[in-house]
Amino acid sequence: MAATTFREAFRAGLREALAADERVFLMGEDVGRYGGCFAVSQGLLEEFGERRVRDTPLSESAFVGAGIGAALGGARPVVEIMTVNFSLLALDQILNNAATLRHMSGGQLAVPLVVRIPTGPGRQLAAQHSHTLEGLYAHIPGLRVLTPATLADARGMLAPALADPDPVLIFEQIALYGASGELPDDAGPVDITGAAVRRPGTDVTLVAYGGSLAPALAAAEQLAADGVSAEVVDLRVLRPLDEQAVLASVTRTHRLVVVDNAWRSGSPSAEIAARVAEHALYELDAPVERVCGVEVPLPYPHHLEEAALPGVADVVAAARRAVG
Amino acid sequence: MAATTFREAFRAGLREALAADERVFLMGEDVGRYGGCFAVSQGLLEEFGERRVRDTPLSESAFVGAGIGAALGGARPVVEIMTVNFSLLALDQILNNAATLRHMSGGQLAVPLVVRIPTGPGRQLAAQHSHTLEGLYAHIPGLRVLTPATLADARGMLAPALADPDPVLIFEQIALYGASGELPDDAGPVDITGAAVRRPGTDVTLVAYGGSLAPALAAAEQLAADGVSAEVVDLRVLRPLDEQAVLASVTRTHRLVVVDNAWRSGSPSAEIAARVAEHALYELDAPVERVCGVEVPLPYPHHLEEAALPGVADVVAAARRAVG
Amino acid sequence: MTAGPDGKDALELHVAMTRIRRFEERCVELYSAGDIRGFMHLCIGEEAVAVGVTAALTPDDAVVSTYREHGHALARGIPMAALLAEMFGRATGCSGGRGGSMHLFDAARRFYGGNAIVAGGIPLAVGLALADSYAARPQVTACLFGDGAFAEGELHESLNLAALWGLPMVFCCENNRYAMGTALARSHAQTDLALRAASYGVRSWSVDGMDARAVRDAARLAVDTARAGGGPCFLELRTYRFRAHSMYDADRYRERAEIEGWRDHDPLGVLVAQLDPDDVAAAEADVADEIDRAVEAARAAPYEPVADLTRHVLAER
Amino acid sequence: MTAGPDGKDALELHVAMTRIRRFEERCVELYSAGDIRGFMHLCIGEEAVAVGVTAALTPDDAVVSTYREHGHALARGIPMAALLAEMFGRATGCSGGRGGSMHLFDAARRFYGGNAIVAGGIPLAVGLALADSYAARPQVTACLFGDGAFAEGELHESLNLAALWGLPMVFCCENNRYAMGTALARSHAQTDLALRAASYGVRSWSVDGMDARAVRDAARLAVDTARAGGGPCFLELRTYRFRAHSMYDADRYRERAEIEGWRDHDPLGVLVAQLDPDDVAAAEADVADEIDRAVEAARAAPYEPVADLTRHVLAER
Ligand SMILES: Cc1ncc(C[n+]2csc(CCOP(=O)(O)OP(=O)(O)O)c2C)c(N)n1
Ligand SMILES: Cc1ncc(C[n+]2csc(CCOP(=O)(O)OP(=O)(O)O)c2C)c(N)n1
Ligand SMILES: [Mg+2]
Ligand SMILES: [Mg+2]
Repeated sequence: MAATTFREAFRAGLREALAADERVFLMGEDVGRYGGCFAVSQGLLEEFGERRVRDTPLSESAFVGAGIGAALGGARPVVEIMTVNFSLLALDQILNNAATLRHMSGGQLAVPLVVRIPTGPGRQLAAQHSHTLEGLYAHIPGLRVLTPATLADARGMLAPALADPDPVLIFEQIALYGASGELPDDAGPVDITGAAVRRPGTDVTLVAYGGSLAPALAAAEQLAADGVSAEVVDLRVLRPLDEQAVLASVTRTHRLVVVDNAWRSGSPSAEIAARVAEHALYELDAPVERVCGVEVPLPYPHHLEEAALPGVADVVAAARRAVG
Repeated sequence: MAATTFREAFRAGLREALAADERVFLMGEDVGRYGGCFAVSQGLLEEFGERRVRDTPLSESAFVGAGIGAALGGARPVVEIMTVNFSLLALDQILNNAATLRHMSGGQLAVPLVVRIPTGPGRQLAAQHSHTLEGLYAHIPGLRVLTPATLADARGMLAPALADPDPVLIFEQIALYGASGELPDDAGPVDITGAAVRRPGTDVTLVAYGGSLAPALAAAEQLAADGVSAEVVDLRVLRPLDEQAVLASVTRTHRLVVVDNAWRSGSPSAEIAARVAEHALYELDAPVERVCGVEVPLPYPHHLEEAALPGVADVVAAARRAVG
Repeated sequence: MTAGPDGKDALELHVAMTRIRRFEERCVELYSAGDIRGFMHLCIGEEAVAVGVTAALTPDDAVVSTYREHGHALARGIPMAALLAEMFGRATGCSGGRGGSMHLFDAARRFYGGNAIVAGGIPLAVGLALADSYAARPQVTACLFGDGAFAEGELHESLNLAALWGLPMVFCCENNRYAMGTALARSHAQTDLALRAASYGVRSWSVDGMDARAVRDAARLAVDTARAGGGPCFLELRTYRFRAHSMYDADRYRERAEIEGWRDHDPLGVLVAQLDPDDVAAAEADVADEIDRAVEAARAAPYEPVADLTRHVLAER
Repeated sequence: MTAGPDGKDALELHVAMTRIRRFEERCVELYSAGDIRGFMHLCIGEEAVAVGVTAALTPDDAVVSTYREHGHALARGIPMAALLAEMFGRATGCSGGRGGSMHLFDAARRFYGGNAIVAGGIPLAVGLALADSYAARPQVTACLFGDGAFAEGELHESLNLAALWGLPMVFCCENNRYAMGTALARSHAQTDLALRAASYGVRSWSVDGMDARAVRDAARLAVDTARAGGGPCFLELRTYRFRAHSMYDADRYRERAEIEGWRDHDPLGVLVAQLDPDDVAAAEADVADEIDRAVEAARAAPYEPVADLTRHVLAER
C-alpha cells in the first residue's frame, strides 16, 4: 500500500503501457515537453523519448483522426484530448470513423484506439471549461466509455482498454487528479465491463459515475449516520451500460437516486432512470430521484458554480425523499 | 387548402422570412445554385439574389460560426447544415458559442440565429448519412430545439424561430421532404414552445417526435382497429421540453410508449421515461416501453435498415404489452 | 500505334479505365432498376486519376478514399463482383453488404474506404502513414479527396501534421472543379490548390488529371519521394466529372458547353488513339463479360440475415 | 526626448501599455490571495499588440479576443473596475460576474469576448464582419488569436471564407512563439505564418509586435484596407510572453536565456527611452491609483444571488 494521487495512478498506468508494448505511444497537446496540462504525463517524454510521447499541434480533429488511422495501421495509440471541452472538435472523427469503421467494413477493420479525456468541472473554470459530456459519447454504438472514479480504476483501466480491439474512451476527472488515497503496490488491470457496488446498503440505491461518485459516497456516509442505509453503485462503464447491476441494486433497495454532474436533460441519469422504469418498475417504492447539474452553462463565481453542481446535501435530501 | 409537400412547406416559410425582413439571409452548402441538397431552397437564389441566398464552401465550423457572429452583429441568418451528419463539425461553435454567449456575457449578448438541419434516415444512405442526433443538441442549455413533423409545423416554425432572441435549431426530416398533404392557404406561424396531442386517446400514450411521429400515428390507427385507444403526443420541441404535456397524457392513460428513431441509450426517449419515473410514477399501470433505433450504425441494405428502425409493428407490439 | 516501352503500359491503363467506365455505366442501369440504392456517385471522366494513382502504389501501400470511390476500388484490385455485391447490399460484398456504394473496404488490399464525410478520411490517412513511419515500414498511404474537401479544416490540420512529422503519404486532390453544385472559384478565394498546399512545406504538383500516364508519373514521383523519407507530397489532379454529382442531381449549375469541352479530354479518348483497335475491342469484350458475371453473381448472392443486425458493432468476444 | 507629432502618440501608447502591465502585475497578487480564481492568462510582454491594434479601431469597430485578453479589454476601453470586478466574480463585472478572466465582454464597446476555445472566436469574427458587409456598414472586425490557433482547422476555414467574400476584418495573430509548452516550430511545418495566410489571397504582413507604434501603423494600414473594401488582412504580430502560459504553468519548456533575450525588447522599454521621465512617472502614479480604486471597488461589489443562477440561459420572456 502506498499513498497515491489519481494523477500518479494514471501516470503509472501510462508508464506501464508504454513499457509493455512497443506499439503503444501517447500523443496529444502538450503531453511531452509541458508534461501534460494536468501533469499526468510528466516525465514520460524524458523516459520514453519523442517517438513514444508526441506533442501535437492544436488540431484535435486531425490528431484524433490520426490516432484512428494509426490504430488501423497496427499501432496502439493513446490519444489525449486535453479536456472534454475541446473534444467536440474531434467528435466527427470519433463517431463517424472510430465508432463506425468496424461496422461499415463488415467487421474487417478494428480500431484499437484509446482516447484519454480529462473531464468535469475544475475550480471556477467557467462555462467553456467545465463540461461534463461523457453522456454524449455514451450514446454512440461502437465505443466503450469508461469513467474511472477510484484510484484502482485510474491505475488499472488503461491496460484492458489497450487490449480491447475497439475504441475506448477513458474520462478522467480533472477535479480528482490531486486527490489521494491508498493503492496496493501490486495494483493492476481491472475489469472494464461492469459496474461496482462501492458501498452496500439496503434502503436506497445511489447510482453515480466519474465526478458524482464522491458526493454519492459522502451522502451515503451522512445518511448512515441518520440510520438510512444507502447502496452506492459506481457505473464505471457508461457504454455498454451494465444495466443488470443497477436493476439488481434497485431490486434490493426499491428506491433510486441518480447523481450526475451533467446537465439533467438527456444526461446518463436519464438512461438509468429509463432502464429502471422499463425493467424494474414494480420494484420501485418511490419515484426516481435525479440529482444533476443545473441546466446552465457553468458560471465562474464559486457560489454559483457550487449551486449548479450536485452537492452532498442535495443527494442526502433526494435520498430522504425517496425513503419517505 | 392546397396539396403541399414538406419540401414546399419549408420553402414557403423560407420565402416568407426572406421577403419579410431584410436582415434575414440564408446560407449553407449548395443552398443557392444547386437549389439545396434536397431542393428545399430551389428558386430562392433566383428570387432573392446572391446577397440573401449564399452558397458557402465546405466549412461547417466556419459558416455556422459566421452565422453566430452575424446574428451578434444584427443580422438574422438562417444557416443550413446540409445534414445532421455533418453538424458534428460545427458542434463546438453551437455549444460553446451560440448556446453560451448570452450566459458568459451576463446577458449582454443575444444570438438570434436559426440553424436548419435535415436529419434522420433517408433511403439506404448507410451509417454515416442516416443519423438521428437531435437528442444530442437537446442536451444543451441555451438552445431551442424544434422537430417539425407536420406540414403546419414545417410551414410555420421558421417565423417564430427567427423572432426568438436565442439560437433555434430546426431539425427537418429528410424522409418527409417528399411527403404531401393538405395545408390551409393561410397557414402561418405556429407555437414553438409546447408539445401537441396529435390524436387523443385513453388507453396508452405514444410519445414521438420528428421521424417517429408517422409510425406512432400509424400504430395508433392499427391499435384503434383492435379497440385500443392510443393518445399520440408529438413533442415538437425537444428543448426546453414540454414535460407537462407528457405527464398530463400519462395521467390520463397510465401507460407510456416512447418512439424514437435515435439509438436507444441516451436518446430523448430516455429523458421522457425519466421525467415520468420522477413525476408521474404512481400514474403508471405498466412499465415504460421504448421503441427505439437499434444500437448499430445504420446498415445499407434495405432489410437491415428497416430492422434497425422503429416500425409500426414494433410500436403496436409495445403498446399491446403496455395495455397488458 | 504506340511504339516504345509505354505501349503495354498504355494498354494496361486503358483497360483499367475501361473497366471503371463500363462498370459505372452499368451501375446507372442497375440503379434505375432499383438494384443499387442510396447515394451513388460516379467517377466517369475521372478514371485517369484512379488508375494513375493506384498504378504508383505497391500492394503494401494504403489507400484512403471518398464516397466517389468505385474507380479507386476497382483500380486497387477489389474484385468487381465483391464491389457490385456490396452495392447490391449482399453478404458477399466487399464490406459484407453493410456499406453500400459509399463504403467500400478491403482490409487485405489496404483499401480503407469509402468515407462519406467530406475530408473525414484525411486524418485517417495521416494516421496510417504515422503507423508506417512509427514502425519504420517502407509503406506509403495515398489519400484521395475532392476540391471541396480542401475547404474543410481537417485538410489544413492534416497537411500541417503530416508535414510537421514528415509522414509518408500523398495527398491526392481530385480537383473536378465542383463540390456538388458549387464551382471551385465560388468556394475558394485562392483556386491554385497546389500553391496552397505548398504553403505547408509540402511538395506539391498540379497535374493533368485527364491523362492517366501523367497522373501515374506524377504519382510515382510523389510516392517515391514520400517512401524515401521526403515527407508528404501533394498532387492536384485536374479532372472533371462528366456526370452529375450523384443520382439525385439535376446538374443545373453547369453549362452544357463546359461539359462538352471537357469531353474532348476524355481520359479514355486520350489513350485510345494510341492503341491497337483490336486490343481495345478485346478489352471491351473482356470487360463486358466481367461485368455480366459480376451482375449475375451479385443478383444470386445472399443477404445477411436480420438476426445478424447487431454484429460488427463491437468485436465479438 | 521625442520630437515631432509622434511624441504625444508615444506617450499615449506607453500609458496604455503601462495600465495593462501594472494591472496584470497586481492580478498576480490578487490571484495568490485567492481573490481571482480559475484560469488566468497574462499578456505581460505582449502589451504592444493590445494597444497597437485597438489604436487603429474606431468605437464602431468590433473586437474578438481570446482567454488572454485583459490587455485587449483594457485597451478597448472596458473600465478597469468592471474588468477586475469580473475577475472577482462580482455582479458589477463586465460580464456580470459570470465569465471571469477568460470571458470578458462589453456589448457597448463591441468587445465580443473572451473565448476559451482556441480559435473558437475566429468564425465569430468572420460573422461580425459579414453582418457589417451585409448591412453595408463601414465597420471592421479585429480578431485576435495566437500562433497555436493557427493550427486549428477553423483558422483555415475562416481565412478562406473571409477572403472569398471580401469581408472587412483583420486577422491579428499574436505570435508569441509558444502554444502552452509547444514551440512554434514544434507545431507548424511552415513557421512563416504571414506566408501561409497570404496563400488564401489575404494581404498579410509580419510586424514587430514588441513595438507599439509599428503595430499601430500596420494595424491602421490593415484596418483601412479592410474598411475600404480591400477584403480581409492578416497581421502576424511577433511578440513574446514574459510570464508562464497560465498561473498553473511551471514554464519548464523555455530557456531562461531566451526569456531574458526578449526582455531586451520589452514594449514598455522600447518607448520609455523616448519619453519625458516626468510624464512617465505621472502616468505610473495615475495607473497605480486607478488600480487601487479598481481593487477597492471589486472587493466591495456584490455577488449575484444564488437565486439568479438560471438567468441568462435563454432570454427572459
Ligand atoms: C462534411 C460534409 N459536408 C457536406 C457533405 C455533403 N457533400 C457530399 S459530397 C459534397 C461535395 C464534395 O465535393 P468534392 O470534395 O469536390 O468532391 P467531388 O464530389 O467533387 O468528388 C458535399 C457537399 C458531406 N458529405 N460531408
Ligand atoms: C480547442 C482548444 N484546444 C486546446 C485548448 C487548451 N489551450 C488553451 S490555451 C492553449 C495554447 C494556445 O496557444 P496560442 O494560440 O499560441 O495562444 P497563447 O496562449 O500563446 O496566447 C491551449 C492548448 C483550448 N483552450 N482549446
Ligand atoms: Mg469536386
Ligand atoms: Mg502563442
